[in-house]
Amino acid sequence: MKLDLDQLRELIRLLDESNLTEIEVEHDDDRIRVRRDPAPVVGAVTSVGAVTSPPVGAASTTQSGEAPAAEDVGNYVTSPFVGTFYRSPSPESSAFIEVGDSIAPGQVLCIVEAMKLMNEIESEVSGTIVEILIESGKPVEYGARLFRVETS
Amino acid sequence: MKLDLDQLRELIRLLDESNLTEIEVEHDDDRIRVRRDPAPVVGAVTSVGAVTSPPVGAASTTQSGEAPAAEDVGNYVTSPFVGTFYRSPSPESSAFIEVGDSIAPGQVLCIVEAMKLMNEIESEVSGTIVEILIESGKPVEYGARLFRVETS
Amino acid sequence: MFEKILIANRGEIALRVIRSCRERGLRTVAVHSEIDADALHTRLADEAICIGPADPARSYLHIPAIIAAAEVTRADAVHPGYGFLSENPEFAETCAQCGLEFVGPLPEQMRQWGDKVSARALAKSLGLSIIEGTELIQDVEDAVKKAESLGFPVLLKASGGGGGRGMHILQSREEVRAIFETARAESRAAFGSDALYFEKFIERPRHIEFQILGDKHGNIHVLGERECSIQRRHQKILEEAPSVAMSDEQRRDMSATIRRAMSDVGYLSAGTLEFLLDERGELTFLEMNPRIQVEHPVTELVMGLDLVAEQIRIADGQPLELPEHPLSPRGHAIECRINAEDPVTFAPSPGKITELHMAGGTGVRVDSGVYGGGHVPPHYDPLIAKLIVHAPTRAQAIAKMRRALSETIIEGIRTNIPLHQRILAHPAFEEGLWVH
Amino acid sequence: MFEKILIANRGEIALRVIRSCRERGLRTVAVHSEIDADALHTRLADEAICIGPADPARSYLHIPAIIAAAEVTRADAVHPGYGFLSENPEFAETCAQCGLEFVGPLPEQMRQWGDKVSARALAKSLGLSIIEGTELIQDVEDAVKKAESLGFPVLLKASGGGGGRGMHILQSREEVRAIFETARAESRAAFGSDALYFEKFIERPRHIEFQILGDKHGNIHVLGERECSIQRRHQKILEEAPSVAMSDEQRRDMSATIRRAMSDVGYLSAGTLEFLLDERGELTFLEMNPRIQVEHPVTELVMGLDLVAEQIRIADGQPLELPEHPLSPRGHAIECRINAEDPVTFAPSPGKITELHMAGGTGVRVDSGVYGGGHVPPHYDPLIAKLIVHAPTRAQAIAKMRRALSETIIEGIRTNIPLHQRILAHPAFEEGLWVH
Repeated sequence: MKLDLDQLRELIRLLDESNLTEIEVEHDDDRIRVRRDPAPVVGAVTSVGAVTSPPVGAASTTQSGEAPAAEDVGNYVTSPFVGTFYRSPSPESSAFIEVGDSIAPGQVLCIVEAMKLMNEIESEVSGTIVEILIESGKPVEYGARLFRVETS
Repeated sequence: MKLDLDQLRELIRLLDESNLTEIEVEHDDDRIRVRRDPAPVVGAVTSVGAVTSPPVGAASTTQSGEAPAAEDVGNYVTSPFVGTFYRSPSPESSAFIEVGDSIAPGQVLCIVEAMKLMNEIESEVSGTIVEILIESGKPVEYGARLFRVETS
Repeated sequence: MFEKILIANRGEIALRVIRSCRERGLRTVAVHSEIDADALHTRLADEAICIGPADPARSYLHIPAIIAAAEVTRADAVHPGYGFLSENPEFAETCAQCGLEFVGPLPEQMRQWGDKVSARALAKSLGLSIIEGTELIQDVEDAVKKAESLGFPVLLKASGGGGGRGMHILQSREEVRAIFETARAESRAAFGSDALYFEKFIERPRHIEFQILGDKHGNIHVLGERECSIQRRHQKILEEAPSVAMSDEQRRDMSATIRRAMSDVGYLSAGTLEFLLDERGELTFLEMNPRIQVEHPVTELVMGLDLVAEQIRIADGQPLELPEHPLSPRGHAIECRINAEDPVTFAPSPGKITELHMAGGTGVRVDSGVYGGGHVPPHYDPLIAKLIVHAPTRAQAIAKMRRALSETIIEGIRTNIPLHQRILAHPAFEEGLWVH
Repeated sequence: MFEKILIANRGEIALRVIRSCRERGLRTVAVHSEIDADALHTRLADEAICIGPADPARSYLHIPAIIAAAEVTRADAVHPGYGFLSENPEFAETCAQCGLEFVGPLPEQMRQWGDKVSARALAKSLGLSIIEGTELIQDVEDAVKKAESLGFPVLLKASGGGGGRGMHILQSREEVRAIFETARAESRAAFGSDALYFEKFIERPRHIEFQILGDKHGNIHVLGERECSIQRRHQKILEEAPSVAMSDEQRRDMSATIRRAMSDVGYLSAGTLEFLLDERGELTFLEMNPRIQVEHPVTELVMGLDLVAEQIRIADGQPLELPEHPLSPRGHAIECRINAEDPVTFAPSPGKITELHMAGGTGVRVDSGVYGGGHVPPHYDPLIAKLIVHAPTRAQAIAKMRRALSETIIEGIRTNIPLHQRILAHPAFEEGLWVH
């Protein structure tokens, strides 16, 4: 192995100047990793191909401040405000949507009640409902994930 | 290995601006990963070429808890205790050693006075005095570097 | 009796409210923006609800989100802290309409005191000396006329302004002509109103404020004064209680006057009457802040009470349980506001706090809103902590604050601690003189 | 007058001493081991000197290094804190020989009180009730005879022991025979002496201690009691002042008795007389600690004084300036010792503190020796901080301590905070009953 020390120094300098703790570069059979502070505790993260998706639903996907774990990657409809989540317009009527249903932009997916107002949440994308993540009648906070969808 | 530093800087900037802790990009056989702040634990950062030297002088080299910078790597005679450093046995006499002098194990290099006792500090190695780091008559703490030596 | 209180704020004041609630067995709900998901108030409240993105207009200032958060958590009352919605009468009204007790004055009281011109008129009618001033100014010619009749130097003020914003010191009719239209446009942009007026400019005034509490049973207590003369660009940075410039007699007289005045209007909850003290020792009313103040801890320390707990008791309909006779200050207290900002340029300095040690030991109180390892987001007030000391004498309090500042370690961001150290080391400050 | 004090200690007590010095304009010198190069006391003292490697025997316990550090920094006096060299009469003597004032009792007083048997005899001669006990035991047969004449259960104690080490509760002559030789060997190994004796074992005693101060002018002050009954394996973990078990009358009587006794021997500096309080309300003398104690802050809060500052004034030859009549405790104070240890296994938990928020707000005092971003080394006492609260009543102090514990964030290491929370939540503790 031939070590390009100048390149390595450059990498170290970059790391030092930044807030990072690690830089890893791999090319062909070469791999360089420089790291600061100590070993990892939280297991790593974004798997290859974790492409950021366009926002879905009335609000953007949650930005919880942490990189999403591999299994969390996907498209979600999130709550645009704090309130109570309802899957149907009234206790007697049936749910707006069920798992497996196709959805289209503008289609009502659920209601979030806040300050006695029933706010209909509409889809902004076309796709299929994969999972319903909140029980009807439960409180939701801003950005709470309501539905997981597979966009088409 | 060819490193695209601009691309790397851009990645670092992206990470710094975000709330993420890691970005990894893979393309063909190239892979770049930058990471921030995942973990605690204690670990040393051993820079290339920072070879640990054998202890020199009456005490070991300082262990300040930080990895020595590249320019600090070398052999030092350190003070084995707190006291006042003297280069000669009395104000009238000449110094035990000067820069450029050869030294041998057991040779007296200086005096550190503590509790009215004059403690002679002897060399444990053979070599040459490269630098005298403390002015005569000044206080020194435990582990303070007194002389830099080139061992032979 | 309240069981759960929602705190419509963040930072040190949110934690301050959590403390008083928790010591009394009240449950707390924190509301937070997305960027505050790991903030101290979010972590330490019994419940936490995300109410919007980092932008305060869409979170901490967004009334429907806060009310909805109170609804889903079944809170009994809302404490607004200071800043954000604390002086917004519509918010107080909305709380009332939704069956939530607002911890603060009545909405009409907030309106009465919120506008500076009507506040001045009200104070005057209640027997408080007000600073010589004019009616609202019509136009630039009217401005010249009014300024001359008042006598230069004059202070041109925006009726809707506050916190030192929207003010200009003018020395001559030429300056009036030069600045008037600009000031009007500024006021319109900043406060949504171009109502301007003049006040007599008092040179080298001390800034003295009196803390009051009123309950729903008509009791008013005046809890002594604070001196807040150390300011930077009209922003307070260091406050103390009592003021070296107030004699016991003057304090007693002023307290009686203020108590009468506030009893007449049936003032509710905590409030602060701000005055200027001129070099002849005259106190003139400046404004009324109908909320808890940043600097309330210095009063708490010298008076030995918990103002936030009293606010909550008052909102809950309980009578004040303070001694009938005015309390006397015990010892001396000083507060330093620690801001995340460059101590020289005063530019905000958000970021991750990599190392943290807040001062401790005897007579030191820390009210902070950050933790070591946490982040200071760039979106909010740079006030990250308050260092407050209490000692038997002012000289001892100064020595203690110097000591407290010297042992405070905050790394990763810059703070104004060096500025405080310069103030505390200033001989004029030590002598209690006016320090610019 | 002293100008510079060297602190021969580390951690929270070193910072505690720095605080009292700095508030009085005294310069401070920290000594530190190599691993403590970035420790809080090293960072916050005016000067810092590395005196040796991490091993305490070669640094904080190494008398020549500490004396040399005082010499090169030209310190006037040495404060030993607690632990390390604080009860070492040779160290105090060496200080005196080198012209350094030792902040503590005279060497002969340290010797008098350091040995438990001679301390018991001295206390008895001074009119203090001592626990029924025996002379030193000759051999196993003598042990059986002495134990039977005292009556089981008995406590077998090492004369040189302390801090709960070197003690065995024995219920029968068989147990005496079984354990005696082992205990003798243990004592020899641990304390360098195999002198053993018996004491009557008091079941479910309260641990009560009285704080005293004596100056070089013959003044002795007794500053009330602390209750330290909450212990784990004879190690105190939570202390309070005053004790619920002491009446005003009993406190007054005991204070007068102790004051007389300590005046007779001319005791110098701070000291603590420890007693057991049995279920009949009798106080029996246990031992005397001739130094500042870990739990001294609870006395400071209820008595309104600074014990470390008084120690320094005393060493400097100044007279005590406390009221002639005994002080009465004001309010109630509780201290929780926060240790870096697993709350279940009690294994030490050193490491880097990644997140830190110490409790703040009214009535909370923090005496800590660590900072967020810093390291807790494995070589020393696991005590990293003391959380101390002061409130008008014991119930309010308990509520405040629960609140303070709930808002303390220490991540990266484990602490005994959950243990304190269990104690504070225990109904028996709330009622002031003896809690095991």
